[in-house]
Amino acid sequence: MIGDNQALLIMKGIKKSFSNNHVLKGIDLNVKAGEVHVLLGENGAGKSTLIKILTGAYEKDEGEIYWEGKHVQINNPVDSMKLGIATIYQELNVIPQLKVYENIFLGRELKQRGKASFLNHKQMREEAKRYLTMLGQSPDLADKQLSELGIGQQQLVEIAKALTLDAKLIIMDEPTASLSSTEVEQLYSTVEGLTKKGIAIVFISHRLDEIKRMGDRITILRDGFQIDTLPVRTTTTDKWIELMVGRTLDEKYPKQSFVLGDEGFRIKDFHVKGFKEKLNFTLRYGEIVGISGLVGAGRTELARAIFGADQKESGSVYIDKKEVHIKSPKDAINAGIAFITEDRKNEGLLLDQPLDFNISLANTKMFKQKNNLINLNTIKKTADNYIKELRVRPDNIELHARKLSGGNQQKVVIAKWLCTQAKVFIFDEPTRGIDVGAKVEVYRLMNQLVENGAIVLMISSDLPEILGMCDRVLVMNEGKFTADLEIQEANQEIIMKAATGG
Amino acid sequence: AGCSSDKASGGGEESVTVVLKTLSSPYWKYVEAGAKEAGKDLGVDVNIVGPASESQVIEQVNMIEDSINQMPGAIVVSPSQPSTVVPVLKQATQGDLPVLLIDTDADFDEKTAFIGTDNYTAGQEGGKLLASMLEKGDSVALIAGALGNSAMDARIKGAKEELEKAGMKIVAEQPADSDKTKAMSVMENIMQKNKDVKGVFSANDDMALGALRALEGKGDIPVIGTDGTVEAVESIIAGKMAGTIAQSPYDMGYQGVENALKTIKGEKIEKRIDSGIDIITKENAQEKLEFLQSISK
Amino acid sequence: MSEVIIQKKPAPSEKKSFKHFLGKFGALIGLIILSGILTLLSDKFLTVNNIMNIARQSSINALLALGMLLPILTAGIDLSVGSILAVSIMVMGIVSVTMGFNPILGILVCLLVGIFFGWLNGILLTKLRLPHPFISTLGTMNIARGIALIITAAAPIAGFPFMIQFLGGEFIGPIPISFLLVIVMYIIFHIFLTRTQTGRYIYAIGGNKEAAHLSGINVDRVLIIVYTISGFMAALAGLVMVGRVNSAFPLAGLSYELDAIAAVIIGGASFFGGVGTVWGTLIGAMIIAVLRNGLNLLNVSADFQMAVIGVVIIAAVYVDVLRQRKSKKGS
Amino acid sequence: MSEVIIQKKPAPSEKKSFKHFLGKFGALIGLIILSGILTLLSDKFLTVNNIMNIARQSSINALLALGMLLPILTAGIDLSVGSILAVSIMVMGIVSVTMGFNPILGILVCLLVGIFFGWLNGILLTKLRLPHPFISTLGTMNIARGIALIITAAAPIAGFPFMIQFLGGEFIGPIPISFLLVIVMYIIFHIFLTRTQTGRYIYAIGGNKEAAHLSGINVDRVLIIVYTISGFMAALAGLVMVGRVNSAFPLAGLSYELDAIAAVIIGGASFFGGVGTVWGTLIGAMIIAVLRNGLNLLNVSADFQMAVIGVVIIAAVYVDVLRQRKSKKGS
Ligand SMILES: Nc1ncnc2c1ncn2[C@@H]1O[C@H](COP(=O)(O)OP(=O)(O)OP(=O)(O)O)[C@@H](O)[C@H]1O
Ligand SMILES: Nc1ncnc2c1ncn2[C@@H]1O[C@H](COP(=O)(O)OP(=O)(O)OP(=O)(O)O)[C@@H](O)[C@H]1O
Ligand SMILES: [Mg+2]
Ligand SMILES: [Mg+2]
Repeated sequence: MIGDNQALLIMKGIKKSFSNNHVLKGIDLNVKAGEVHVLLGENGAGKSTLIKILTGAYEKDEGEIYWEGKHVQINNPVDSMKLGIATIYQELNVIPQLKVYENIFLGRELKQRGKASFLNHKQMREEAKRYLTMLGQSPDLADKQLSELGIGQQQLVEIAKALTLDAKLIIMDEPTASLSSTEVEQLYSTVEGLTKKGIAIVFISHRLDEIKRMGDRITILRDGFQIDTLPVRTTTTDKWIELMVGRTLDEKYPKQSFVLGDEGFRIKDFHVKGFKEKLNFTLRYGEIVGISGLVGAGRTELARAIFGADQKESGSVYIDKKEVHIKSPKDAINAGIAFITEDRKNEGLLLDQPLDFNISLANTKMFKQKNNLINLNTIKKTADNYIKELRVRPDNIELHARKLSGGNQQKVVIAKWLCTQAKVFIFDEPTRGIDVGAKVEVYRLMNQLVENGAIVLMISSDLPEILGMCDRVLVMNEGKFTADLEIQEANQEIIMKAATGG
Repeated sequence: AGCSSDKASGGGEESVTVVLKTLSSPYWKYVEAGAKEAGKDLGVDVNIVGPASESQVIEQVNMIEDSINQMPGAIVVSPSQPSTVVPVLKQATQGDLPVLLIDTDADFDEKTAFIGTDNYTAGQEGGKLLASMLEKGDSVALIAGALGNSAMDARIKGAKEELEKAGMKIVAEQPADSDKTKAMSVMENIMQKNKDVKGVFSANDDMALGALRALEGKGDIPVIGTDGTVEAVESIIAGKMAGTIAQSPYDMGYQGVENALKTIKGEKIEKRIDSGIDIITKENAQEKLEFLQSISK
Repeated sequence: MSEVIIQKKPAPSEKKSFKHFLGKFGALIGLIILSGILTLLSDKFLTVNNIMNIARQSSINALLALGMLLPILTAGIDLSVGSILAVSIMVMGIVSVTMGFNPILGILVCLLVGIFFGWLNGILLTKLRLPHPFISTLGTMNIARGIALIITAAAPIAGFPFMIQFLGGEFIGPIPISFLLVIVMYIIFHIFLTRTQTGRYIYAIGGNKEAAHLSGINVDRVLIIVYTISGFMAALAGLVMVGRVNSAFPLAGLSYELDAIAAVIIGGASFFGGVGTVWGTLIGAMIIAVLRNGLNLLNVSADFQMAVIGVVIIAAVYVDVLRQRKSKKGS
Repeated sequence: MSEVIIQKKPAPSEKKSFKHFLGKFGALIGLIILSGILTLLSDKFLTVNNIMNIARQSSINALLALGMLLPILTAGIDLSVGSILAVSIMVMGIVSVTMGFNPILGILVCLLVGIFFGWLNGILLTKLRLPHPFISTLGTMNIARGIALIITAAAPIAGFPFMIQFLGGEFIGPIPISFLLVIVMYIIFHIFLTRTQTGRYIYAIGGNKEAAHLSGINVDRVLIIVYTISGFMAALAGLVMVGRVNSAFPLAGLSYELDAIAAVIIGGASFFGGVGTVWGTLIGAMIIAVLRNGLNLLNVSADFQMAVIGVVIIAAVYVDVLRQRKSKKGS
């Protein structure tokens, strides 16, 4: 394949290590114009690192890059942009203080004709609206302050940003991790339009169904090596998984059913600021309940209000039929609630603290000795257990969270909340960015939690996951529930219909 | 003599260390010039140190400590906050190191001598001078330094007493942190309220010059400063500032070193030496200026 | 992130745009209240004469604060402005008074010295990769002040030619030229910050440096520009100061950085970068100047002045906090 | 099981742990280099006498910096420490000298005043929701200094009883008690920050306030504790100062906040919070003290001292930057 004169991009023998961690041990990649080239690999396999080398965000140790047949040096992000490479990084790179349209044109602002030094805000706003509409968003979004947006919408802004750059190659590092199916559909058609114009896409995702749908070729990374590059259409997902993790997966959704028990958790006449209706639902022991909906439906807001992160307007929360009064996350945790937040970077992790610090954070008092000092050894041991159980790589609890790959960071957030030994677990997009193998571990953990008498509520934009793991699904649209379905009576269409308000 | 000519450490019998309140203002530069000149005239090593500003009190104590550590023949100190230097100076005299104070006295019995004039007297002279230019019952404004700067506070106190004794009305007393620009603003603001101010006393010349600037074109309002800096004297010659009270900083520096050397040699000296006060007005300004220029080439 | 608002916002109405205005210049209410109180307490406060006084007195800090806004917008700080001011005017004094060169040359040299030290701050921060501008500008603060003292042996320089005194000392009618300069500079900075690419990059870097870098922004270049401008503004403020007091002295501008930073923060900018406007900064500078003026007018005794300044700083900002909280509740 | 073999990390070897050590206290290299140079330049530098001098001279700033570390760890700042120091010792002077009460009562009152003003900072920040501690502590800085001036009509107080002078003035053998106090306090703070719940929460809040809040941390409570401790340390530093100079004066501690902040930052803490250690801070304080002492020993003139201090501050931090860069490259 290499040396193929069709190739837009060739990366040859790329090596990179961080300290003693040899991440890339000689990767070859070639991307043709007009194709969707998928990168697949476990969390920490080095996908994002490879991308960052290509964009000039990281310096490679060894290897060569050819662009349209010419050997190129890429030293910083500007170099790669000049070549025509646009990138959507895994971690959102937005400026919260700027407007949406300013974010979209960041780094390549439009200038006024004639007065070259002044910006043309009007034109940028118009263009931004065009791109947002193309992605199925309301054009009003363009004038919002970015910090007002949820993670999903921020992701869409990033996509719009990449589209404005007149690129020959667009890299998308897990663009769909926080999008729901509607937005993903929009993305599919956008991508289709792009490839028709001969634009190449490098696409990273852990959602196999969407790879199947969109991808042309797939390159699989494992253990720092490029294992294989295959055509997507003629190979099976099982094959990919085998190449990726070195074994076959028995089942992607290890759903276990338990005897349905008593009521364990309930919200009554719960009024969240800005919602049009008061909400009610009940969770029972032995079941996993999912909440589905479009980006911005208000699922996260509901969870935050329950958890005391935002002030609710009115309403009450019951655990085991007893009312609990929650005014702050502290109250919630004391009442036995855990809330796995969707935004790991801003709401979950202390990026500059080691993993054990992060994991013990929500339950520090558990590690107090008799003399009130914290027992650092117990923390280390406990953290080490979780890290092993969730297969965090590298499994070094002294590493700062910043140095982990996105998926591994997500696992650390989960570990932090498991460590609280709570009674009620609210998971908000828990498997965001987690690879197929590790997802199974997370699902098993959920089963285990339910088995051990915990209540599990899972907010997810990943429909197959909802259908695969939940016993019941609530669907939300614009701050109200539009459906409450037993899983047997639910399918993609029904949920989507309810999610869009119909 | 001569046994220790280690330049870097600067210690030794025949050396005198002078620790001033600061070295970054004209007034203290004159003290420094006097001390240096004395060193040259008398053939003695003189090390002159001082913190970056008068408010760095503990820094000055540290400097005294470090100086003592180098074992000079005698130490001459001008304390920023008189009481603060007492413990460390006691330590020095216990080690038989003679201590002389200049400019500002401290309540410290073991000192060999104090050379200077006190600021309170300087303030009184300033007050008298200003009063002599005004009529009984006139309104007067006072521009003070940063509150808590004891030298400035004493000057204001002295001036205020004399002015009140002479029947003047003090209509404003405001701080300007020894900053010329701030003094100008403060004076402007005072004039908003008290258009009838007939005279101004300022605790130093910098502030006096700032106040003067604010009074330009407001009629003939005498401004009296304190210190006798070149800039002030030039202003007096030009007929702008009315006068200033000079505390002979150069003489203090010179006499400080001179007497320190005498002490080292075992001569007996007076415990209190008055370095004198100059009242500078238009009459004697020119000759004063020539002197100042001769010492700060 | 935490203030997620789901409600559809109403069409931009009159009411909204006034709110918007206050949102931008929240400290304005503090300034109005403060001025109101002073008007009641002193009949001299609200006179043309006194207002021109305040305008003139605020100008040095207003210019320094405007320069300071830029580093703060990038989540940095510039401690060296007071020292840069001093070294710039001392050099100018040497050139145009001691050495007697053309005053225009003096002014040019003054501004160039400011630009140089500002640029040095930028270089230290970006090329030496010092961890935070607190370090680099603390270093420069000492170096510049040291040089100001060394080159003149701590002596002041007076007797500047008219041309140099023009900016800081003259008037057009009752209006001080220094205040006109302030207004012009604020307008220029407003346009610079809102309408030019570099201006927007300053906000972007303050908001998320990493994202700015990955978006292809040359972060180092922008930071160097930012500190250079701050140095330039310090020299310009020095020029006004010299015009005002007709002399240059090496301790000029001592600890002025605190007032400048206070003006910027009172004006609503955030230390964490990305948030702040020139108009807020102007209001911050005015609050400080009005306060000082009022204390003098009321002849508040020196010891009480400090305490009152402290209380008013807190109160002025608290008014803004209350307003924001209320407007959040109301929406 | 997956076949991914992540290289087994080597057992913590000598080399690694030394690197680890330097990583934690990077500024140490700067201190060593600086001391080396001074030893070469002055034969008085490396003497027991002089080292004890440095130990004593550094103690006030070391205590203030230790207090300052806490706000900085939470991404805050405390500008009021110098003023709190002043008001605490003036009140102590009034109680134990002017009014002649028992010295123990004087010491208690001194510390309580510090605690009160620190607590006030915390309350202003959290309950009034002022946007940044720069504002609240700038306010308190003025208020506390004003009170220090008012209550004594700006006059200094001297003649403290022995018990009060004990901490700052006495020795055990050649070792100043003030330095022993410093060591004890640093050890206590080390344990506090690394081994207690509140200590860890301080890092968490500085690292990510939102995440800390969502992890059930009562952020306000921790911040109030942080500023209260900083106030307490200011009073304690004041106690040492009074012992050292046997007097209290209302301008004591003027602009000490700058040195304290510099010590913390030179010691490797980050203004953005969450990063910093007590030992780094101690080294930062020592660098400043050694530098000042060395310049005095070398008789560097005051104006040059300023410039040299500026250069050394930058150089000391730059050494650490170089080391970090090298260790990143080399690994
Ligand atoms: N800045 C860094 N410093 C040190 N190690 C790093 C850094 N960035 C990444 N790594 C390490 O490099 C490895 C690969 O990370 P990378 O982010 O490329 O993985 P990934 O394949 O994108 O995983 P994911 O699917 O979780 O996003 C991980 O082991 C990670 O710990
Ligand atoms: N009707 C709406 N119009 C515009 N924006 C909206 C609307 N509803 C919600 N949003 C935006 O969506 C976000 C709130 O959604 P929230 O995060 O609670 O939803 P979610 O269902 O969890 O989706 P996400 O996947 O984005 O987290 C806010 O940023 C809000 O501004
Ligand atoms: Mg990744
Ligand atoms: Mg959500």
